[in-house]
Amino acid sequence: MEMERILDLEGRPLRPPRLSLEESRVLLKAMLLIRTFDSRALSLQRQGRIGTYAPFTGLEGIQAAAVRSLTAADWLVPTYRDTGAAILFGLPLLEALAYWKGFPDSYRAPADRQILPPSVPIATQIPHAAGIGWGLKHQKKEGIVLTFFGDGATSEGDFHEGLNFAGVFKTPVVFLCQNNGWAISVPFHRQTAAESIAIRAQGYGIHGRLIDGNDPLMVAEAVQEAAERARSGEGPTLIEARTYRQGPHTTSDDPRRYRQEDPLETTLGDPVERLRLYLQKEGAWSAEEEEETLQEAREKVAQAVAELEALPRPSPESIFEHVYGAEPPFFQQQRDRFLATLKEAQE
Amino acid sequence: MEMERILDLEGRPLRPPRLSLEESRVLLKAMLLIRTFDSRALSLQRQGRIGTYAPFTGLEGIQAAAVRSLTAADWLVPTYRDTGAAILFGLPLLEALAYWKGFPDSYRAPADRQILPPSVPIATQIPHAAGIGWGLKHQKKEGIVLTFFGDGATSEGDFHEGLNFAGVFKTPVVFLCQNNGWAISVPFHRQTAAESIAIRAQGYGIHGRLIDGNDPLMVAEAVQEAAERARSGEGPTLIEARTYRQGPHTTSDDPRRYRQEDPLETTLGDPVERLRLYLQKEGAWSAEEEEETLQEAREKVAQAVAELEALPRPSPESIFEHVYGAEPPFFQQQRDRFLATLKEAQE
Amino acid sequence: MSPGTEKTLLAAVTEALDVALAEDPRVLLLGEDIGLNGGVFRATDGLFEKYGGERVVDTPLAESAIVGAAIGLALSGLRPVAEIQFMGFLYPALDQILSHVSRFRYRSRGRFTVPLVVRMPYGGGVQAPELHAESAEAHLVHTPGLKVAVPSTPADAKGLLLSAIDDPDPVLFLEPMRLYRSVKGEVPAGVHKVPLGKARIVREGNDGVIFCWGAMVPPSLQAARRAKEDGFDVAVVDLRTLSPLDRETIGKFARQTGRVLVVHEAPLTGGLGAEIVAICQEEAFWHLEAPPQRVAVPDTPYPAFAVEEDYLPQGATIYRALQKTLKEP
Amino acid sequence: MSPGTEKTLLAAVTEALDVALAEDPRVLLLGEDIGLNGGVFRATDGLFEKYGGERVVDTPLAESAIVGAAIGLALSGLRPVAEIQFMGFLYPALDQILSHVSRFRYRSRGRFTVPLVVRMPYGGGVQAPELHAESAEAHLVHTPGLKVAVPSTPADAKGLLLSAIDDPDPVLFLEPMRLYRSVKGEVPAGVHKVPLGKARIVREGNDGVIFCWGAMVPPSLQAARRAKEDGFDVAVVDLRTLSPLDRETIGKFARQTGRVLVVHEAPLTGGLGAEIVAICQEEAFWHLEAPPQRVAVPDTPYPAFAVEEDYLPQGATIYRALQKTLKEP
Ligand SMILES: Cc1ncc(C[n+]2csc(CCOP(=O)(O)OP(=O)(O)O)c2C)c(N)n1
Ligand SMILES: Cc1ncc(C[n+]2csc(CCOP(=O)(O)OP(=O)(O)O)c2C)c(N)n1
Ligand SMILES: [Mg+2]
Ligand SMILES: [Mg+2]
Repeated sequence: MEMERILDLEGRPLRPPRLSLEESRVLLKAMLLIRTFDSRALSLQRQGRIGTYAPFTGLEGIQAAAVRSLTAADWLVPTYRDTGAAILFGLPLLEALAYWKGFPDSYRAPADRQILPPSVPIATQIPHAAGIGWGLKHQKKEGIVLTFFGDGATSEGDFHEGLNFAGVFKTPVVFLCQNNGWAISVPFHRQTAAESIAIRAQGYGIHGRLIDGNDPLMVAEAVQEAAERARSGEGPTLIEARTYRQGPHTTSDDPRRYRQEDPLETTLGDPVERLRLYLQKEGAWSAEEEEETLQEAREKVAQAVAELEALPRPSPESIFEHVYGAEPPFFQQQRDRFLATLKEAQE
Repeated sequence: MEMERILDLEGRPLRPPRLSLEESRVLLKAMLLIRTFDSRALSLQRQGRIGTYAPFTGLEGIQAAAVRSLTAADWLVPTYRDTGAAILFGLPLLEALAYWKGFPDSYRAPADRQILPPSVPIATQIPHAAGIGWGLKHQKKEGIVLTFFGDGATSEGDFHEGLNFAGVFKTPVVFLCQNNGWAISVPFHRQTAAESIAIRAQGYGIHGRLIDGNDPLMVAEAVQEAAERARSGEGPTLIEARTYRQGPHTTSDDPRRYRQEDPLETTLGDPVERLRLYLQKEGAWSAEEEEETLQEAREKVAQAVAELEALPRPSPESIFEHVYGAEPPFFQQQRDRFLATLKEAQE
Repeated sequence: MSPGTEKTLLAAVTEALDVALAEDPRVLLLGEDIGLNGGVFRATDGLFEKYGGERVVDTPLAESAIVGAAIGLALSGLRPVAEIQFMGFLYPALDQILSHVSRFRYRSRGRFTVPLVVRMPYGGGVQAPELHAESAEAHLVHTPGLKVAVPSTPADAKGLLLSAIDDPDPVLFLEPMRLYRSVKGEVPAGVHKVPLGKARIVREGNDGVIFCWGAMVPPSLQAARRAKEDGFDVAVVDLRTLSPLDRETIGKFARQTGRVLVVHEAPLTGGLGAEIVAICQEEAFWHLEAPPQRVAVPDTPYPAFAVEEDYLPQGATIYRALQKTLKEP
Repeated sequence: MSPGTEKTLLAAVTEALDVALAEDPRVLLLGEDIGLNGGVFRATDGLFEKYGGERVVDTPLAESAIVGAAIGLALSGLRPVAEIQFMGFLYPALDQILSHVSRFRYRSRGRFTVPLVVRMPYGGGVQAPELHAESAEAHLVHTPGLKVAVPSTPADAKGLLLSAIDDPDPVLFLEPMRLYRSVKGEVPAGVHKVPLGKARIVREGNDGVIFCWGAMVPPSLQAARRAKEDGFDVAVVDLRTLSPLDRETIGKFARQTGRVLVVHEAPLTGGLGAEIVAICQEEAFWHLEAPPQRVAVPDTPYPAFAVEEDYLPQGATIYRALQKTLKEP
């Protein structure tokens, strides 16, 4: 399988892109917003103002290009790595930050946005995505599902079972593998002996594509085509987007222990850079615009950070909220006793 | 992927087989032995003399042809469906029958035969096979692993994880899928939207083959080649052997509920029949020989049945045997008390 | 409540599913061999024919995906009822159960909920192959956010299952395989619900109490009847819902009788018997006249079926234990 | 026993693995990121460099296959030590644990055995993301055929781990994440073994006893010290092996003190606390002067980390419970 690409590393189109220049500009702006968020979140973590954080530096192209195909009827099923996608699909910045600060009330999307909380156990969200798609189809509801996962996730049983279900029930789901070459310290060639993940699509009787994930125009087209297939009843698509993990796995990780130079860095470049070069060459992007966009992004993020830090410390009561739809009596009793003891103990 | 075959349905070779006539005769005899066992076990079950039984009628070709490539250094990792393979690799008939009678002491292979107890939870033995192969390779021990599983098993996460491990660690394992077209009542085309299971091999970077499982000569060659690959360090092979489930799933199953005519029956024929036709045409098999072989087989099986029925009812003590390598004190105490109470209660 | 008919527990399960499918278009059944085949025990017999393959759905052989996809179905607005063929085959789905089914409401702060029922036959005594006789309720009860129900009568099978399907939270529904066809009883027609969380008093008594569930109810009753011949009135309480446990009834009977026996067919150590004993401590310490006793299977894997009758608690072994409890000074 | 040095619990784990690799060529480590990266907690730090990639093996990201392949490695004659990155990620491997690891010896009548160790960090208190703070020991203890060990000191970490690797049966080895670096202590050099199945008396006392393990040992000790200020001598027993439980020591201290507290960081219902209370009933009923009490986390999923300190038992909450137990008439 050959990796598909539209823009080369210098941002030169190898064929005419489907996206208009204006669409591409919107895309770049979205990427700059989440890149700003990402780097701010990283520094908040370094300052001890939020907890462990999983950066998506270098994945802005995939995440921004993917969610632009979604509408309000659609579902986003993200992992810990996909904060950028969630934000661009409508998750408030404050909710995203509160999540990484370990606040129970967090990652809450607006009522008109179906964004699941991020899945932490690897690959387990893949059957959920298959099931949501199945449910939408069964109920003849509008809407498709977009789910993200990493290269490491493709080794888990749930990846396999979920994709096989999606194939059998022909569900409207886009399975988007962000193959960043690493699962923490394990390089892709140790994750599997297969040449690609995309090649597995035929093993599930579904459509598969291998694309350059650092080429935002390619991602945008591939996801849009997959979304169209899904919407028109042609079933699921597995897209493998090849990319490169620029930073550490999370802020708890020290990549110097296991990664020296990585050829991917030079063969894939940076998605923001590539799209910017393209737009600049087309005369559709200027340094002033960049500065304006960044300025706006920084303000938005700063505003969210201010709100975050104004939030009161979550109460112990929150521990007991949302366990049951209708609380059994034992549970109420347990809560009351627990909170009373805690209060006594803290006195 | 095209299904490979040597013998057509009338037993005519489409190309010269690798097996000599004498080897093919031995193979047919082996198939007749286990077919005799299988039909006797079925009738024992109908008479209430053993418990639920999973027949392998129609799989004699695969099972007999596969184990002929094994040596004493090798490992057999079977499921409930593979009693025929186990017997031909050396499991005493009595041990096989005692297993289906629910006796704790059963399915015990001779010391020079590495036959694992059959795996009942579907697909869970596949990672074990990968692990044994890895262990043999690690220790530079001679030996390869042969494991069986059905088409249904290929939908389980453990199939995927096990094959991916085998690919990464390049373990000497032959993964043999007996695709009999059904997982109880679920036909293959509802099990997966993929065209074949063999096609998945490339998704694990391993060798894959799609063969006619009712062609014993084809199975023999394919397994032998896979075993040779494994022995020479070339890693695992996934073989999908297409076959047809002639009987019910188990004696508890009533296939009339879900299966009418099945085209597979006519496109694949019967393995015993096909090999017999071949040998007859080659002048290497006679009616007398057939009768002699069957007579011998019936005697062997009858002998085992007689031994089975002479076995004493297993004791309650057996419940407590082989739980631990070194029994903790609580366990000894628990056993003593339990057995005492049981005795009192039964008085 | 309309007048009912005599039915097996199995038929009562089928009837509950039938009612649910008829009453609520959101209900969808999924599992292995539940369609044309009607399930390996025939619990879905006739439902595929009646409601079609879109609502009674055969899935590929993959338990983690059955539960995982059922989560998705529930999130999308449906009321899925998944069947796991035998409780031992819930194990591959435990990750989805422990990591997701039980936590979606919590994690999403009430926004995304999983009103899912997972049904499965459980327990021993029918001469089945390995791993076809598991009693793994303790794992589920120890998982916050799940409910666990176990009927022991046909009426309860129907009533609890309909409550489970209606419940806003995920319910694991364990059907005692041994009672599927061996127990018959009146089953109210139409929509019949038995509330989750309330034990059933099978038999009153002041001299002692047996707490039990599922297939352990009949032998426990047998033991209580034998004790009656010795002059003891022993209550039998069928807990019926294992999560949440009916602490009130457990406490009441422990106080009322002072002598407690718990019976289960899961291994002793870490089994639910321990929890019930602990609850008796907490609710009735000063009333206990003898150490609460646990009758359970020993701490071994479930043995090959030729010895399962010896392994499982029987009327006679329960009676022996009861005698000790009743005669403790 | 050679004189040791002061080490963290984490370093003691590393040292045990180092000793095992050096002493026994059959030992092989496998898991996610345990090679060059040395494990996400650095428990295997330096071992890849010292023993090579054939004996300290990074695997694909697949827990069921890690355990399943480790079974195969063990069957083939090796002594595999698998690392699961966090206890919450044991869940996808539970099928292999419950269906196979615990049953191979039984099923094969002693012929095929699985002398496997599965190590993993467990428990809360380090501000980790969701599912990184699970305490799922009860599931394992309820599984016959498994052993379960939990050290709370560096010396025990080394000694129990070496015993586990040497044991003929599978051992699940739970490492309290919170104590990895917060606890230091003398660790004997070379081969140092602590037998499985024996509790450690952390502190003697006749007025009450706290049974605890893992990261609950330090706050339990703190509570006992505070009780001392009130004039009570409270024993603290670190159970150290959760399966098999040291029934003898539990019974002895229950009888000796009559007042029992169990502390764990798993949810209350169906937690191991219940089993220990039940054992106290069975071994010490007539000696108990107050209802045995359980201090555990409430029956909710593990919450987001901003509230985990409130959620987890602390010295002060344990002390409150202890006061009640000690003052019961
Ligand atoms: C079931 C499970 N196992 C292990 C982990 C620990 N873990 C978190 S992220 C990660 C690597 C994931 O790699 P990949 O799927 O490639 O995604 P990436 O982080 O590179 O985006 C691991 C092992 C986990 N979260 N869940
Ligand atoms: C994990 C698990 N789920 C379900 C079952 C019940 N079951 C036994 S055999 C079977 C079908 C297996 O089909 P296949 O893999 O094609 O093998 P076959 O029996 O056709 O040889 C099922 C569902 C099981 N044994 N294990
Ligand atoms: Mg990755
Ligand atoms: Mg099959």
